[in-house]
Amino acid sequence: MQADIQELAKELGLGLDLLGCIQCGKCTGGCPVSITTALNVRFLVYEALVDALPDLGGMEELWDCTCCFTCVERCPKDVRPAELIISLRSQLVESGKIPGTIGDALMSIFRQGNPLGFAREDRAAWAEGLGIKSAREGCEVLWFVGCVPSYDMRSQAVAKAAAKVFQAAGVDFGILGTEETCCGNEVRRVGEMGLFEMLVEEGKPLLESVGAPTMVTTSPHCFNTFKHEYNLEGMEVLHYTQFLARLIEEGKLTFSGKVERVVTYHDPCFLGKQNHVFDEPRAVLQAIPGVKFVEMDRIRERSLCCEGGGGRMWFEGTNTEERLAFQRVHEAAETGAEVLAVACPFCMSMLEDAVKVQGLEDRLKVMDILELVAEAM
Amino acid sequence: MASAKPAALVIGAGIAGIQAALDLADAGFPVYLVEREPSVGGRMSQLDKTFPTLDCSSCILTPKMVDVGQHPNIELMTYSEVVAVEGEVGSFHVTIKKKPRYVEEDLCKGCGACAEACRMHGRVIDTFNQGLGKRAAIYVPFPQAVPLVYTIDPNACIYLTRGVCGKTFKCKDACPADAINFDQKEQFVEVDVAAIIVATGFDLIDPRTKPEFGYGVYPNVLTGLEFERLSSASGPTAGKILLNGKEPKDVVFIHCVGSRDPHTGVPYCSRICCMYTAKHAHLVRDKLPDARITVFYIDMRAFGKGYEEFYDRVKHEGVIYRRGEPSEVFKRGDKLVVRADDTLLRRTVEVEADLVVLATAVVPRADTEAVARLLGLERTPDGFFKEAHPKHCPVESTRPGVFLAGCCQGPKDIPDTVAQGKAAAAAAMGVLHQAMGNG
Amino acid sequence: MASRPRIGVYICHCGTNIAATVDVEAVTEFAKNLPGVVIARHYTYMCSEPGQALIKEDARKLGLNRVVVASCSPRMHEPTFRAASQEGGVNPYQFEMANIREQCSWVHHDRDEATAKAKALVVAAVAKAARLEPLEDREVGVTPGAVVIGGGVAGMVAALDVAEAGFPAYIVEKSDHLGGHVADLNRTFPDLEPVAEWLPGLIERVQSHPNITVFLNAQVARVEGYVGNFEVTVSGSKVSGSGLGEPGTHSLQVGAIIVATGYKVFDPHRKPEFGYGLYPQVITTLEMERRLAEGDLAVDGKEPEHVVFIKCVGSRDKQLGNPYCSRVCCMISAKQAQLVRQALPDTRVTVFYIDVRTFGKRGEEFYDEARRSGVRYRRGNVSEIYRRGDRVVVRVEDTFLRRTLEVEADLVVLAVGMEARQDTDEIATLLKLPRSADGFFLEAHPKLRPVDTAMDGVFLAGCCQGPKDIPDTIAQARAAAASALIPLLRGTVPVISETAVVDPELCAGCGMCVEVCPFGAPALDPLWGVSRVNAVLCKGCGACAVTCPSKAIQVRHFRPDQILAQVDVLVE
Amino acid sequence: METTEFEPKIVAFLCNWCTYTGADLAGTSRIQYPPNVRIIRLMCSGSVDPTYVLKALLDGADGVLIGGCHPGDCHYQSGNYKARRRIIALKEILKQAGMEEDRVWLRWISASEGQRFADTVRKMTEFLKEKGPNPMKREWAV
Repeated sequence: MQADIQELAKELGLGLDLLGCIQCGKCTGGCPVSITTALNVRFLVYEALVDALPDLGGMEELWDCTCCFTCVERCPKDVRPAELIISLRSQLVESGKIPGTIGDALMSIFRQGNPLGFAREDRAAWAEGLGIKSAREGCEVLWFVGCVPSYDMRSQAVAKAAAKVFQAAGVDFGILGTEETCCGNEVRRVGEMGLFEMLVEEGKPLLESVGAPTMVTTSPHCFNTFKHEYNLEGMEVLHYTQFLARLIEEGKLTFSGKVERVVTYHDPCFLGKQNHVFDEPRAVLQAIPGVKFVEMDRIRERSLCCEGGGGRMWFEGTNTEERLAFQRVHEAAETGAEVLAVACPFCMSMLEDAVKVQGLEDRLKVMDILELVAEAM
Repeated sequence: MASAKPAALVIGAGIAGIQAALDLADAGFPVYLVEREPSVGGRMSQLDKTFPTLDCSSCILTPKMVDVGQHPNIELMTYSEVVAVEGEVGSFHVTIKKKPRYVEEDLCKGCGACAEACRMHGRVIDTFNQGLGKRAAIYVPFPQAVPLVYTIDPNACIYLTRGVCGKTFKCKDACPADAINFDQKEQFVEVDVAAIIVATGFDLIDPRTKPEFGYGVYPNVLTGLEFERLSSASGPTAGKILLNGKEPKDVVFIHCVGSRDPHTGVPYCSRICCMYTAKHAHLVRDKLPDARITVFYIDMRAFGKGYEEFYDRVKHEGVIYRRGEPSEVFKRGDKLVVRADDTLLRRTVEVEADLVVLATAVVPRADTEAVARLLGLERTPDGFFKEAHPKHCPVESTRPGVFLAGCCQGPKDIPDTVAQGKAAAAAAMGVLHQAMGNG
Repeated sequence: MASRPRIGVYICHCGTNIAATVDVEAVTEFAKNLPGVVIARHYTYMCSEPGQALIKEDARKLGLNRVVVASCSPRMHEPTFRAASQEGGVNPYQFEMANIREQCSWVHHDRDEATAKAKALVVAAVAKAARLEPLEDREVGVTPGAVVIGGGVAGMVAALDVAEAGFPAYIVEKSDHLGGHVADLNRTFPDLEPVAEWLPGLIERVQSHPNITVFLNAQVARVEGYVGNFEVTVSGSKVSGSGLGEPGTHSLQVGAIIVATGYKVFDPHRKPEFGYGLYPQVITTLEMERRLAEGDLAVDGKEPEHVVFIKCVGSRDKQLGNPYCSRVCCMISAKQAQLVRQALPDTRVTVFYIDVRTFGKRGEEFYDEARRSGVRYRRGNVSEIYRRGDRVVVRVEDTFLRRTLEVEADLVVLAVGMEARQDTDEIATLLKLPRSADGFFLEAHPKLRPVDTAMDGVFLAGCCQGPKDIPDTIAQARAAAASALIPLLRGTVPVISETAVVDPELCAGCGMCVEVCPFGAPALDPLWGVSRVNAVLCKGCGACAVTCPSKAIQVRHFRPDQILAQVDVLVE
Repeated sequence: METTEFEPKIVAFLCNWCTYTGADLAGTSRIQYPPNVRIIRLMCSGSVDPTYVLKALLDGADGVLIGGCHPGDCHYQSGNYKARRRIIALKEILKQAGMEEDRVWLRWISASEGQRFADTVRKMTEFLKEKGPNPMKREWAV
């Protein structure tokens, strides 16, 4: 029954407003995967409304949703359609009907505090010798590094760049080291509400105990969940692009070098569409001496999703056609940019793969904004 | 009447005519308000609640009805018809036929003893209640009627149809005021007016013209207006939604029955059905919290002030809106089945129902052609009276000095009808002003 | 002074509106034993003729001198029952109402609680009624004439009706010309009549009418007075036979004010997904009007192969705070789509819609004609627009096909909705006009008083009250004129009787009431040294009564003992 | 405990033009709220005499709500500003006399804010339930 699904969503703490839907299709029309997969969220809402939902078990396309929330952002009736998908996923999780790779990631988070299958003890290995203090010693800024930057080799470079930049700007910061545990943003979005609750229960007191007035995250995904779903007290949550923009404005971050390159920027969904942080990343890029900043066509509210969110890092998707990231790197290349700047570890991974597969390595390099900033120090 | 100024004639005392008459009378002009039914009030008096505020219809209408009955500048002529109009703008000469009520208006106290006594008590189809109840041959259409005077239905009264009613007139014996007078004859009254406002209202299409919906075959297929009476506190079930004494569990509403349908001769949109159906769905939800309510629609036309918001509210009350115009209604066991292509599901669905309510099209009154001839008016292809210009002269008719108010010009909801009634009054005020020699 | 109270109490069922939640019989029985109550009854509809007859008959037979009706809000039926009381020989001001519907049966579910509350409200009403004194109805003369704020179609039509009935009408238009938004249109639906064929004529009728004065580049600077006698100060230029006069200040004495300030066109920059302002191919319906008028539909010098219309831009949108339908966009799109087909028969035209709302007279037929002319209607709310080569791509789900499409187009027309004008705040403040939740001006009653406002003598015309097409605007403008003409034609208006009055025995002549009154009603009598109230100026707000240190000045009908009597019984 | 059963009595002085109409709108919109409030209609919030409020509190009201038009919207130009000044002064006096000034609420609620009216009554009822019965009752004082 429609009422049951609405009730379930409410219990899960989701703002889904199923009954407000007028079936206009704005959600599906904007859904990045609606052309390449069978997922049609507008139709799912309709099936839920008229009690015609089929057996969910066979609906593999439910895992195609990247949780970019374009549908939520655009729905004129504030229905929050993506949250229906999350509700339905939670039912599948309950009954154990989830793709194996997602199951593995969840198990790894439960056991090791990260989805990548690495050991908890190794979480801070990347930081050795960099002179980064433990947040436990007390700090102004708690830097939440995140799982991918902690373990993934490519992203570790970004983490190191961050450390360099923060230090240069004289920021009093610390990290949680091996105590740091997955934020659970994707956990919640794949519908594993129990595990997410557990992460919040353990994470919230840990983060608050640091006593830092500010937390800065490397990933927009961590930023999103901390900001909206942790209800952290006495702590302002910032994405690093916001933090850097502030440092630049306050004159604390200055550049001695130059980056003589043409750069374009890809808005991460969890930073842009979902949190409306559009200007700060651009301000940071434009502050870097030498950078010639160019824009692609589909930016800001109309940015194209890289398909890395909502659990898609761990699930290939049913898509048989071209990946959106492929399209995206061509768009970037067409602007004449040499660097496609990103501000999210997932975007980094998806877009860098795409550059390789599309044979654009000679023309286009994917770099995190942090790396460009570090290069100009 | 109190005033010596030039007078206006208003034909039809539904809300459009009532509003026009009150505005003219309040401005000091004498008004003849002619209504063919025994009471003023028109369609609005048959409604239960009104959208989107859910004000009860009689709560907001009754005081206006009382006002026209008591206004010193209004001469109210109910149970009367205009039979001739001569002259031109500024000096119309109008003949009005007063039909015999067989009850003296100034004697009747409206006590109802006659109806209790009538041999036909409980045996005559109650048209005000859309045939859902029975009344006597002597009746008032509804308890708040203005004037509260009984009328003998000449087609139902045993004496008037057969010339004899037992040994003695039961009604006459029962009347404490000695108001009943079978010797009444029709009377003709002639009046001079400077302007005329036509507010003759509308009819609803007979849903039997759409036989696929089974109206007239299945007693639990009702029209929207029948539903209003069923839901109304003053209706035959005292406001309880009961069919054969049972509460329906599954209720289905069907939009556009006849409307937007050149096939039935109604190519236009009836403008009110989307919203009154939303209101009906709300009323069912209010009275039967567990009912399963489905509305089949083609386009949801919630265009007025606060309407889209009301539609949103009704959806939040758990009313299921399905896009598709049902193709047929049939019976399966105890239940009706509504068969439709759900065009969003892209599947033909069968929805079971205990009650099906048809949102029937608003059509011109059956006698529109006769009235047009009588008043010298033209009609638009849809059959309604033609305005002088659809855009900038929406209340002027094609005959100078004759103005249009309300649904006789085309379907309208109540606020638009009231606005148009007032607009017609404003137009008439100009004519009346000129007629005072100020032109 | 006041006679011994003989009170009749009447409890209304309001069908089932009250009776379903409140035990009306229990309340009636309860009321019978209240002090001063001679009779208590309940009835289905107290506002009906038989309901009112109950009051009249009881009043005469039992010699009632006070009446209490417990039913709906006094804002609804106080005049009705005051009149009924008067006909029964009871002074209409010795009537009191208990609001047991809007403020009881409709807001509470629990029958016991609602009944208890209804009883309390009845006690309070009875307590107040017992202390009410008889008052006289009062009337004042009316200054003939009306000010119409706004010179669009609504304002002009309303002014003409006022003028035709023989009264001066003053149009105060903000811009430098009459005609409003309609002047920007090319042709109107559903007849496709060129605006140029009728609007200039209307403007000419207005400008040449001996009873109409037009002010351009003008604003209302100040409003004083009340229904029947307003003084409106206008700053702007008066139009006379010789043209536009010098800017200046004009003081207008009128009996009524019609507000016809119109609407604001939605700014599509607020829907960033459409790329308006970014892509030259994306325009609004208003810009399309101009292009159609100029016969120039080319984009980059080329005839468009595909023109797409997008509806509901800025309407039916909760996220933007515009939950309402703008009422005209479906017809405007149908019109423009047809005109494109006529002008460029080889051009494909697609309209994307959610619901087609062609409800007006000849509206559905017009929609039919649009489809027959080859305009393709597809159901789906466009989600975004982006560039592909020289063209733009419209990304949308066709909800019938159940497929997301990337439709290439050369011209995209956004059917922008209507919004309330925020620059009317000043007028709203001057006239004390409340707004409804959607931002448009609030009418006195959505059903039966669609052009009246909370302010007596101030009326609404056209889209300032909510979106409307031209015929509906004209009908409403004329309706506003009818409302304004009533006091003008009558020559008098009733004014409140519940004014302040001074007890000279108690008045110490301190003058605090004179200072506090915003209307200049009280003044110190130089001879006696006490305050006196000019009842014509007094509006009964009660500011003086609270301020008076010796409680010498009080407002009739809201005297302290009358209020405290209610407090007394309500907290018991 | 007695407090769980306690149903506070609220006396509301509402201005005719805004808040009273807003309360009516809550009714026509069928927005439910606790039945603890008893409304007295006045023409303007500026005519609420502090003695009315005191009398209500001393006679046993657990809370007093004064409702007026939003700043700038007063039907009588400035009555609501006068009310605000007066109620602030009254609350100050209550405080100094050791009485609970937070039992007196002044709120701006317009004619179109039916929901806000209902919410205000709900919040005030909950607040007073939490707070317990009014100790200033005359019976207690005498």
